[in-house]
Amino acid sequence: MTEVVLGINGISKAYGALQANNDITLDLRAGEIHALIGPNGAGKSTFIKQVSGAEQPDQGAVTLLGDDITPLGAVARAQKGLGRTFQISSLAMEYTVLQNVVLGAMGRRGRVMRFFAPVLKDAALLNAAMRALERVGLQDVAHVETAVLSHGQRRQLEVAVALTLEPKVFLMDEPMAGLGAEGSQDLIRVLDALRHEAPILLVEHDMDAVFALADRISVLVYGQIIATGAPEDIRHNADVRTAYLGDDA
Amino acid sequence: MKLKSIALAAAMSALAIGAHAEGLKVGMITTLSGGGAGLGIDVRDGFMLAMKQSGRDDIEVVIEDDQRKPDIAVQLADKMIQSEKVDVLTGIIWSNLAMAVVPAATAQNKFYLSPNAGPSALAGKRCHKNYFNVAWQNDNLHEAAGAYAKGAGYKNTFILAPNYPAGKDALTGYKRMYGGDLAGETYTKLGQTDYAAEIAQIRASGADSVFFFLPGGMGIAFLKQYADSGVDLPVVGPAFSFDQGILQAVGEAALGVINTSQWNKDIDNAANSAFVDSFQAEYGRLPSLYASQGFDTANLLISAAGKADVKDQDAFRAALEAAEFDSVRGDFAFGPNHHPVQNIYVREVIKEGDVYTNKIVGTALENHADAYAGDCKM
Amino acid sequence: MRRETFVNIAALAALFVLPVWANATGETYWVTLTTKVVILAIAGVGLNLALGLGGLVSFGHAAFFGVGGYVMGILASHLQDYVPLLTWPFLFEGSNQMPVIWLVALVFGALTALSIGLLSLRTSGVYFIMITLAFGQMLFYFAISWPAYGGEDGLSIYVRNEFPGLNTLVPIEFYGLCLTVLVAVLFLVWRISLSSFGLALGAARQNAERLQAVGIEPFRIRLTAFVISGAITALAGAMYADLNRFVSPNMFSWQTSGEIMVFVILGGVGRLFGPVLGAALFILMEHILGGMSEFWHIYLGFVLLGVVLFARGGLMGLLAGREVSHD
Amino acid sequence: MPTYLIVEQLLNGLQFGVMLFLSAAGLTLIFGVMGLINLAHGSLYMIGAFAAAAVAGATGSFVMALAASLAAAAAAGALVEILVIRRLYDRDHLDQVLATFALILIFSEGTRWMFGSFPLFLDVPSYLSGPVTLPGGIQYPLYRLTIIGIGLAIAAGLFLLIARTRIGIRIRAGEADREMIAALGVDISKLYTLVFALGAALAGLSGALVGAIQSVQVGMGEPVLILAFVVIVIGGIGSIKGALVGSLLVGLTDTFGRILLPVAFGTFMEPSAANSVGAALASMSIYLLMAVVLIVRPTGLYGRA
Repeated sequence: MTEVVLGINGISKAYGALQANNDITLDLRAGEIHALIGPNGAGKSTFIKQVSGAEQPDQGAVTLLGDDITPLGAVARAQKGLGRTFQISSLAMEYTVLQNVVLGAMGRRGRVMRFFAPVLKDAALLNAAMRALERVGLQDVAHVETAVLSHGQRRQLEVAVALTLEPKVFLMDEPMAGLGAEGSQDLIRVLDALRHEAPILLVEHDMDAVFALADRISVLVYGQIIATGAPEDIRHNADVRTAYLGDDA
Repeated sequence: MKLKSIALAAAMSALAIGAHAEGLKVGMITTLSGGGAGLGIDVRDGFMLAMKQSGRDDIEVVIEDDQRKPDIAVQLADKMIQSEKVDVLTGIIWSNLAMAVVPAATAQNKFYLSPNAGPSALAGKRCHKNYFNVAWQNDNLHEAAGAYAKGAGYKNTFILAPNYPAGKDALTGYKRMYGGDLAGETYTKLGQTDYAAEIAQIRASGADSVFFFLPGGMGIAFLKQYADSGVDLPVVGPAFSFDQGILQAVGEAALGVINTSQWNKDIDNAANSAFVDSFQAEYGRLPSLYASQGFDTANLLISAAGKADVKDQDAFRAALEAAEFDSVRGDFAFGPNHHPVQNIYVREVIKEGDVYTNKIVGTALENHADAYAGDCKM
Repeated sequence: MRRETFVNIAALAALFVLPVWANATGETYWVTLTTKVVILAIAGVGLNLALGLGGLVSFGHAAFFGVGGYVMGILASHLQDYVPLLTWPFLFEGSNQMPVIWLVALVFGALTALSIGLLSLRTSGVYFIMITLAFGQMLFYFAISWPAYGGEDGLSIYVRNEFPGLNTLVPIEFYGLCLTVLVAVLFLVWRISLSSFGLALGAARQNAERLQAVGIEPFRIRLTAFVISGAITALAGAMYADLNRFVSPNMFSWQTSGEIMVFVILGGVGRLFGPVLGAALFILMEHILGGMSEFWHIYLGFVLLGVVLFARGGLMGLLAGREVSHD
Repeated sequence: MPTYLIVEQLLNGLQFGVMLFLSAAGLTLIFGVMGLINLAHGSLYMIGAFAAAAVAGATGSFVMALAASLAAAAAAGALVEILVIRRLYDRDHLDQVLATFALILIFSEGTRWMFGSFPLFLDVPSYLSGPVTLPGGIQYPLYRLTIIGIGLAIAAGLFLLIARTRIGIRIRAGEADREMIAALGVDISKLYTLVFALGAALAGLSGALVGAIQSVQVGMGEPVLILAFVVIVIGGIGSIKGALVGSLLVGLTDTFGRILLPVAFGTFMEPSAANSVGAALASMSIYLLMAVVLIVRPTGLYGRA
């Protein structure tokens, strides 16, 4: 059995009377893409917040490479090697594409408190940034202002920034959201290659992408995991079909 | 770009008679905009009235607005000294602005005649041979209030003032002459407008009288609220809260209140009645204390300019020291620290027709000099 | 050349040439007036680092301006009155040397900003605007009622402090010194804006969540920017006090905070030379409109209103167009 | 300190708080609905006071004066909203601060231009002047009791307006989602003008009510503005309930700070110095209160994140 990189052990979160996440347990192992799917309102956003460190679970624990990271906030988790992308592109819109990725490279290397040297003349940072851009195919728009990028390019830039962090695990929140068929195919190729660098916990709506990429799939419904398994198993799981896919099976 | 450059007549008279025909340039820095502009406008109007009456065409006055900001006042002083090349500065209303401007002006060998502010430092340790105060030292009117309270037999006064240097000077000045017990001593926030808590303390303190120094809107608010509270202890204060300009805003609440002043419009002398009449004729309102001070300041300057050339500093200074002009206050003389030695009167607020004003009911201090003259080494 | 660079160079050239010309023609007052512009521009450049780059709308920068002013006032007055400032742990008699005063002002400005920032940066938006205002007001009332250094009367110094090798009493020499400091501060802020820290600070303004996701704590970045900004503004405060040879609680007032903010907005938020243009325009308007009418604040009000409503991006926006990102 | 004095000071604190609430309510309403920081709120307060003083001087009627204050401030508010403010809703707070700062300059000097530099007279009407004796033998000015009454009535009225009326529903809907309410066919710009005029009228009324026992002069609005900001920031911006609680807290803190701090320092300092230091701290007390509240609750007592 391969090593568990990211472990989610029985986390629960309630907002008042609403039990958004209820005793969720799943893990992410080296080299795999583990997808989390579920209908709207199933509690995926809440789940992401607890894994990324934006919110603390009421119960349960999150571990990274065996270390308990539950008490850590988003910044500390990022520093420990959690690389996340956002559902709605969360970029510095006034910056160029290059500046956005350099920001990631800077964070990765802890080269933040430097006040005098122009950051865009730092060869190490620039190289790392350009490498990330090349991987997602954005090298040609490196000097373009982010605000003028197309939606698809922004999604790619999200992934590129996460790449510069050289994380131990990727947490991707609907990276395919809003992409057309062609854009999705490009990004699927990128992610497919990525799993060998670091495993990906993929929260995704796009079923084609999920079934094309995932090694395992977990299904979240009403705050609970109702099934975990290989894509083929999930595809034929009766509970999933009833509860999630809405089939009349 | 000056606000008003008033050459009182054509400058052709430069060839006029005598050694002092060089011309004299006066820079007036005073508060003409924002809160407190009323005081500056009165000083300016009183000053310019005297200038007009003198008919002297060799004295030029440059007027600028300090917005009641000390830094602006300093910069205007720099401008007047550097660009306008004035010989004499005057006009400042507020002590804190005077503290900013006067040392700088005198250090650059200019004369400064104060028409209103008289901070203790400038009367004592930091006095200067070129600095003349034509109004009063800050403590004077408060000392007079203390002397009045003593004479009136008050034994247990409640005193209050804002928590800033002039406020502390006021209470110190009052205590210097008063000598009785204090039922309470309270410092309020500068700019405070609600005095309910202090009035409750006064009511509970068992005081037999109240002394307060709250200039401007603070005094208006205090008096109205005090009158409305039902506390009916006698109130004493310096003239500043009972001046012509703000008395109408206080209204009935001020009636009968005792206050101390070195001037009132009913002081019986020819200069004063002429001043009161001509000021009313010129500006359509009764002159205030500040207008009288502006008027006196100008007349002092004119008297000195008649005797000596300002370029001859020693002679001009001696002419100022002599103070040979008809003050609207009656007798006027300078003490050794160039601050006035003068009578300070007790006034009562009365109503004349529809207008609230003051009448003199007694003299609190005669030929009074200030307490700091001893510290002054010129 | 980019238009903004061209405007910057023109502004700098004007600051070099005009006062020298005024001095040569005997219009010394214009030298003093330009000195005021330069010093207030330094305060604005300080605020612009927090406000423009970092998006921290501080309505309390008068706190730092005032601290700088009082550092000058206290150090110089102790020396002037022969009352040692410190007798323990070492004897310190105060100072009339600008480099010493400036250093102390920088340190105390930074410390003040650190303590205010630690508390107020926990809030954001309107709350941040208001809490910084509250801290400014606290210092204002403290300065008014603290008797040791003059309270509301303030402190005045007989002679302008000294700078080695210069006669600071000569307006043009003092001006040259101030201009040098402005240029140095502009250079520093320019480099900061290009540095790693500057990149992170701009990101903190645009998208704090993004910054967190790359493992950088926005609070730390903002606090650091606030401290540098406070220190620069305090330096300007010390110089302003020296220009007037006087310091008063007025430097702490909320109107002062408002004016520093006006310089930044008038000139162009986040633009390197914005505060320089803003301060120059403001002082010029004060001077010209003030000469036209007692009620000149009305005109000033209309001009400011016009800038906000119709000239977004301030004067720099008008002259050089919208800021374009580049790298 | 005797009990009756404590009770009287409690009343004073309450009364000061209610006065603050009157000026803060409009400010918080405007922020809550339109998300606008209005520094010119103090100017509307001043306009109300000046209108009241002018009308009281001409007619001698205090009721007419109050009506004039409402009308003048509401009219000024509506005018300013239409000409200036509505261009600022989509702007960031920085633009709003600068534009309304400019409005302060225009209003203040404009008022001075119209009414002159001296304070105006406005007094408590004879039927409300003088003290009444309360149970327990406390003498308390009738006018101040009236202010407490009016303030509490306005607070109740605002709660009802927002909770029960159609306009209130629209206001709440507007706070929640501007596009939604526009989609429902409500004329959002009319609603905003209305809310702004309402906030302005409240400010004007409080200026007139307070002006009668303070002083009606140019610049009277700015200290009140700063206090009103302290109040709504403590209470949570946009919350009427927060404004009420915040103003009472500020009123009580300020009143008792002024009385108790000098006494407290008097226990170990000589009286004159204790008074001075106590007063210094008292003048900072409400800002300290605000800082503490924000440090514990960064969005105020009843604020939303």
